[in-house]
Amino acid sequence: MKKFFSLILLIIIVVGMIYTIHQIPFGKNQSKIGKYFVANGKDETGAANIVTSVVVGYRSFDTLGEVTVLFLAAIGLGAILTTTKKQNHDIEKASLILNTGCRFLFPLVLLFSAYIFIHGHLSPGGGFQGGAVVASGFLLIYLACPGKRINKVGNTISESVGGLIFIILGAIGLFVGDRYFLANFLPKGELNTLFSAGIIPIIYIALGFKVGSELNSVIDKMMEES
Amino acid sequence: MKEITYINPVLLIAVPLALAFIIPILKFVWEKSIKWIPVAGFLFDLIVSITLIPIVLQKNIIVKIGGTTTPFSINLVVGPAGLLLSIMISLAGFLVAIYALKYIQEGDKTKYHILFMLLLTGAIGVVLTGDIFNLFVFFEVLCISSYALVGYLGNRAGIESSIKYLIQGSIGSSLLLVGIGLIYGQYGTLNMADLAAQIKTADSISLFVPMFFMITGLGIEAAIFPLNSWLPDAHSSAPSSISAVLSGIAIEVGLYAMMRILFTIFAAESFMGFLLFLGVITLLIGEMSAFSQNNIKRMLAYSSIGQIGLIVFAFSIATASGLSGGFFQMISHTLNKALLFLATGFMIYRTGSMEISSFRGLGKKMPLTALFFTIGTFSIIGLPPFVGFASKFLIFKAALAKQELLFIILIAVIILTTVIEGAYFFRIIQTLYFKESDDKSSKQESAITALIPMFIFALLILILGIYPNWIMKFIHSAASELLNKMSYLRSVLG
Amino acid sequence: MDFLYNYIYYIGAFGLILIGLYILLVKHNLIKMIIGLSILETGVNLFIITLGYLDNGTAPIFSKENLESNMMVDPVPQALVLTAIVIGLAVLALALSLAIRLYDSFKTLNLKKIKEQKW
Amino acid sequence: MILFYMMIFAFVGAFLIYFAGKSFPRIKEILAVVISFLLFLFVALLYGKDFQINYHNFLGFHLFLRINMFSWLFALTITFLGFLSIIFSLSYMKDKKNNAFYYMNMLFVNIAMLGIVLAGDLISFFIFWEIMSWSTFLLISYKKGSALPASMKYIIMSIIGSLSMLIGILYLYDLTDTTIISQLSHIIRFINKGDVIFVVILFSIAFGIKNAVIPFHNWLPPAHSEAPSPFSAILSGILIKMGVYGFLLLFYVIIGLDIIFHLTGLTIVLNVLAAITIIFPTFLAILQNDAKRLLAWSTVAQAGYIFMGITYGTELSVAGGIFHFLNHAIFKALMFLAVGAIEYRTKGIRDLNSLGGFIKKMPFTFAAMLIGAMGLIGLPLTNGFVSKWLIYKTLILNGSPFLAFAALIGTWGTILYSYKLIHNIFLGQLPAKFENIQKAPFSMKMPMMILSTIIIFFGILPGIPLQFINKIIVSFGYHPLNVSLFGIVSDSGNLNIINILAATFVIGVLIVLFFRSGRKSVRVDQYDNYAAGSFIPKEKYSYTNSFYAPLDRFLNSFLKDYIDIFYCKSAALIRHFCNGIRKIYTGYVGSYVMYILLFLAVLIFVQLNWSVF
Repeated sequence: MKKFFSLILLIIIVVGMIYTIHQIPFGKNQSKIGKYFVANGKDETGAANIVTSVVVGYRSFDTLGEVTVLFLAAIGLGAILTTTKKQNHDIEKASLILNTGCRFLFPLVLLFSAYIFIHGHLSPGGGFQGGAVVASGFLLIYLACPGKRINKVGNTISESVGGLIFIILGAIGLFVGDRYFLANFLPKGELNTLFSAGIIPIIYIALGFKVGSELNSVIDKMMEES
Repeated sequence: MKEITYINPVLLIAVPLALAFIIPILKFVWEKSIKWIPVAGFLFDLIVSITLIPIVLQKNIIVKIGGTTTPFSINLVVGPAGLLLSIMISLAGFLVAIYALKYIQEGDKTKYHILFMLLLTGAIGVVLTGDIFNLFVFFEVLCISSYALVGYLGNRAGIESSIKYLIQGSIGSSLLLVGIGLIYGQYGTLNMADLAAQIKTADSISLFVPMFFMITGLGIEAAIFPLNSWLPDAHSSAPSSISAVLSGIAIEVGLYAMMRILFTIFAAESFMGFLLFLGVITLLIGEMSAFSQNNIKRMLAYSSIGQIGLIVFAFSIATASGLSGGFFQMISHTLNKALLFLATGFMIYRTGSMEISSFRGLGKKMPLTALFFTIGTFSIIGLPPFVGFASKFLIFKAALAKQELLFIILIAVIILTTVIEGAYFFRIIQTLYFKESDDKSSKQESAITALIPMFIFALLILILGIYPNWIMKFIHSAASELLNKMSYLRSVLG
Repeated sequence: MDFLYNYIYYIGAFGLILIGLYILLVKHNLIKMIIGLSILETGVNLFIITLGYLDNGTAPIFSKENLESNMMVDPVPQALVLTAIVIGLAVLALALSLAIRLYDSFKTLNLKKIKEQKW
Repeated sequence: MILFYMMIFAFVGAFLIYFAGKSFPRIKEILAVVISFLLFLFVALLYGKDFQINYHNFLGFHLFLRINMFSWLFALTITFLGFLSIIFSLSYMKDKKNNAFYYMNMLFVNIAMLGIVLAGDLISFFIFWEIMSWSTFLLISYKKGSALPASMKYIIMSIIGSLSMLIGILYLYDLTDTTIISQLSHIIRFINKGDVIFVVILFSIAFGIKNAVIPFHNWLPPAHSEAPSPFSAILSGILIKMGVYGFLLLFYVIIGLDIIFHLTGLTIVLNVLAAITIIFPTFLAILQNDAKRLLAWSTVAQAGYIFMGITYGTELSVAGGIFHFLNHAIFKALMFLAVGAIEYRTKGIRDLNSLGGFIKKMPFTFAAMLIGAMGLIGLPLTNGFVSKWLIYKTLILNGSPFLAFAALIGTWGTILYSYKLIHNIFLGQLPAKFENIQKAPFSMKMPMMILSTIIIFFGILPGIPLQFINKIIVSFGYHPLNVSLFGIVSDSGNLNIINILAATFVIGVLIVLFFRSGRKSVRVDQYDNYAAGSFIPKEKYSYTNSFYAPLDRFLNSFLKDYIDIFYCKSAALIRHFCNGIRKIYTGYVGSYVMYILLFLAVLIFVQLNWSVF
């Protein structure tokens, strides 16, 4: 009975959505702001990847909030999990092959992640994706070498400094050029080269570090629990 | 025209964020200073917000972020309404941060302070932003930090409430996101003013459906009647300083966001009649549920639901005076409920129990705390000369000015709820002062750092209760800004 | 058939949203509910991405010279979804940590049995 | 601005008492007496003034304080009784801890009442009204224990009343665009009758609750009996008369004679209510065994007389009503103080069945109580006689025999319960445990003495207060009464106290002579009598036990406070209902999710099908 009732409710909701969707032709037009970004993005921000120019350029304030959310998740997770009693599990050691393989892969993963977030303004990718890859590298180590832990101080510092660089870069924008927050005050450079798009790559690098270390601390906390 | 120079309001958000990011480093360098960081941050916000008042009263400040062209980059719109909320948030944040200096003893204190700062920073972001997706992001900052803070103490109640809150809150934000998506798909823009310019008034189903989604999503945080089940659990299980902020700020920010969307984007006049009833029902349910509570924090939480209902009612009158009443009630509720929760926090701390019956004789043991609690109580019931009277007075006046039978009936219901409210609040006063306690231990006044913020709240309640005119000009312009869609459009789009 | 072809993404997105909400409505187990939340979020994200789709469009990256800007898909939904995913991740992490604590305290994850906070 | 400064001074003084009480305990009592006396002096000096001042601007409303003859008389009564009861409190509250709180609230109540009568606009009227409500609440609760439910009842009724008044004020404001009383009285005639009746009903709820008109009386008996006695005096003497003031203000100042008495249905209803308020509480008073509860019911009944006077609407009745307000304030305060003195000496015993024989131990208190009771009954040569005479006269003259009869029944009942009160406390046999009881202290005697004197003084020279009252009713638009120093001259019959005085004197001489002749009788001990050899327990001779037992048995079966029972039942019902409502928060998160989706689905469904929004 309850399931039936639930289904009816959900169907009503979806019917409402379908009625609205009728107003939106599928796959036909670009939106108003989308058109503008595609047309002007590369000139205004200097980033070849328009998604990046939106994420770190036009809507970088969203990104600031997003970083904050991630930061919050790490902090909140820590706050919630601090008060548990630590249980000592005997974790079975991983096999030699896994162990060695992971150690071998780890620097490569980090290198790859660095590539992703440094080239965020040129190709698909960016700070978040790169950060996720960083974290996956650390996750490998955690899984393969029980007992190894990240350097918490270093992790915290990179977490904080990453965020601070973002805000400080934004705040510098208040004093130079057009005087608005998160203004792209550095020279745009030549399109499609590494040193282009002003502050975007710098922010993305900072974000890469920040996201990576935040995910690391999440993983670290979770691993401590298990 | 000469350009007015002002401090960029984006600092209201950026500075607390930067401070929050610094805190983890400070932990290694100078741990003692951490608890002062929120105090400093919100003091800064308070000062900046107040200095902005005269400028904002003349015209809205439009702050561009990440780009210069208006509908394409995010902007902050600092109007009187947003600034009013921002002042309230920073004031409450500042005082509650002082309170927390001594109050927070358990758990990971560093993380508490970070979460607390981000909670209120998210709130400031929500009230100042002029972009619906940005609103969603800051709303999430607010929500996620409150999920974490509700479970901060790590006790059974806290964890249980937190997870329930999280489930409901996440559904809310998903619904909000669907609403934003539906709007974006139709109009191809996310800027509120740009949307408002394209939507003259909500008339077709394709507008109503996203509106319903957004109302439901924001309504969960704003604790409107069927959506508020998380509130009593969360507010009663969080540490009291957080309950003060959640009750005093978070739900009002949710309500503000909802009203901003309803009035500015959709201009849904026809929907207001429904909200009128919803407000009164919320009020009724909240007060009735509070009536027979024995747990004081749960009672206060239910009372918050009631107050929110009253604010919704006031806003839904949809006249300038109704909106003024709503804003005034917001201010008064922030002051009252924050004061009540802060006082309750130390009373619980000293007695070790949340049962009202265990507060017997606290009027003698904690005279000042009990006095402040009494002031908050009187104010929330709406007795003169406290600020709650002024706000209820304005709401009644606005409702009666409509001169319709419907409003007289609704006001009769509101009177009934006030009577119920009086009944349970006066019961606590009697318990505090006129019942003998069992143990004869000596005075145990709250810590001085807790008394100072309580004193300031109580003072504000009294002063604003006697001289409400001092803020009326500001409130009027806030109300007319929220009500007048066209002036908002003109100020943003030029 | 044409209908299905035109609306397949919407159907998928709505289906995911529906499934997520349905799980949240009828399941009692916290982990299942968290999975439901995840599915719901995925559905919403898919829905938003779909909004930006352009028939035969290309990725909005000027990796080569002379790319037609009006043949590129809308970059905005992608940016929004990037944010939404991160937020979803944050919520998920928090939810899981709370689930761990909840299990520590109550020794069960069945939310029907965890009803201390009521009335 | 003098009025404003006076109020500020009083408020600051009240706070000063509280904080002085913390550090210098002796000062607070002196301060309280001095402040209340100064208030009395200020008000007395304001005699004959007529002006109003704008002292504050509250949310766009200009707030006024105003004084004229009408408010002066009330203000004087308030400050005078306030002063006396604070003096009385000096010894009554001496060994109570935390009495700074008591004095502060006592002053708050007095100031608030002063504010009510001095208010020149309805908003400040309301503000002071509410301040009075909550400070009264704190004072009633002061004695803890069973006082708590009593004060709860009071404050709930009070909130209902004051909120309906607020709605009335704002409704009136929407109609007239002003809240200033002097302007309202001009504008009100342009409003249609339906609105006027609506406003009158809303205000009547508020004033009726304060004035304890049936069916709003139920808070009064418990509140009066549980409050500290000096405060009961104020409560009964003047606080509930704020309702009277409100009615006078509403009917005669704001709405005006020529409108209010064209709403005939309304006045008839009010008159009948007044008659009911006279009869039933009187008989309920007879049944009471708690001295203060008896007085409390008596207060309800007497408030009925006043209400009858002011709603009947002839110049005689209005004058009688106002005069009876003044008199009742004096003699009821006196009686409460006397009971308070007994209570103070017996350490809190007010049960009429266990007292008795105090005439020897506390003769002064007896005399005071006797004079008070005489005034209450309305015996000649006391002030109560004159005011009741005015009310009866007008009822009979204007052809309302039923109302007159009701008033008469009320008086009979008054005699019964007054006698019960005096007999059970002072006459009869002294219980053994009270052998060592002492006389009332001076600070209690002094207020009682002053009040008794005034009762006799006004009883012999009713012309003095009636002159003031005359000015008030002239300001209402009536013809002045023809008042001489000793009485009233009217075309339908004169009242001249001189004649009564002479008659009383003659009777008194006769009585003295009669008793002189009977002096030869022998006094015997109470137990020195014949009982046919059987042992009679002492209690048999205690006449105070179940006084009026047959009447009691007769009335008890069908004279209950049904209205109070009704209120309590409905309160319990509401409580039950509230308890049910909160069960929607089931604790199971699945149902919460269901609520959310239900809300969304219903909104969409309704809009899809009917497009209501």
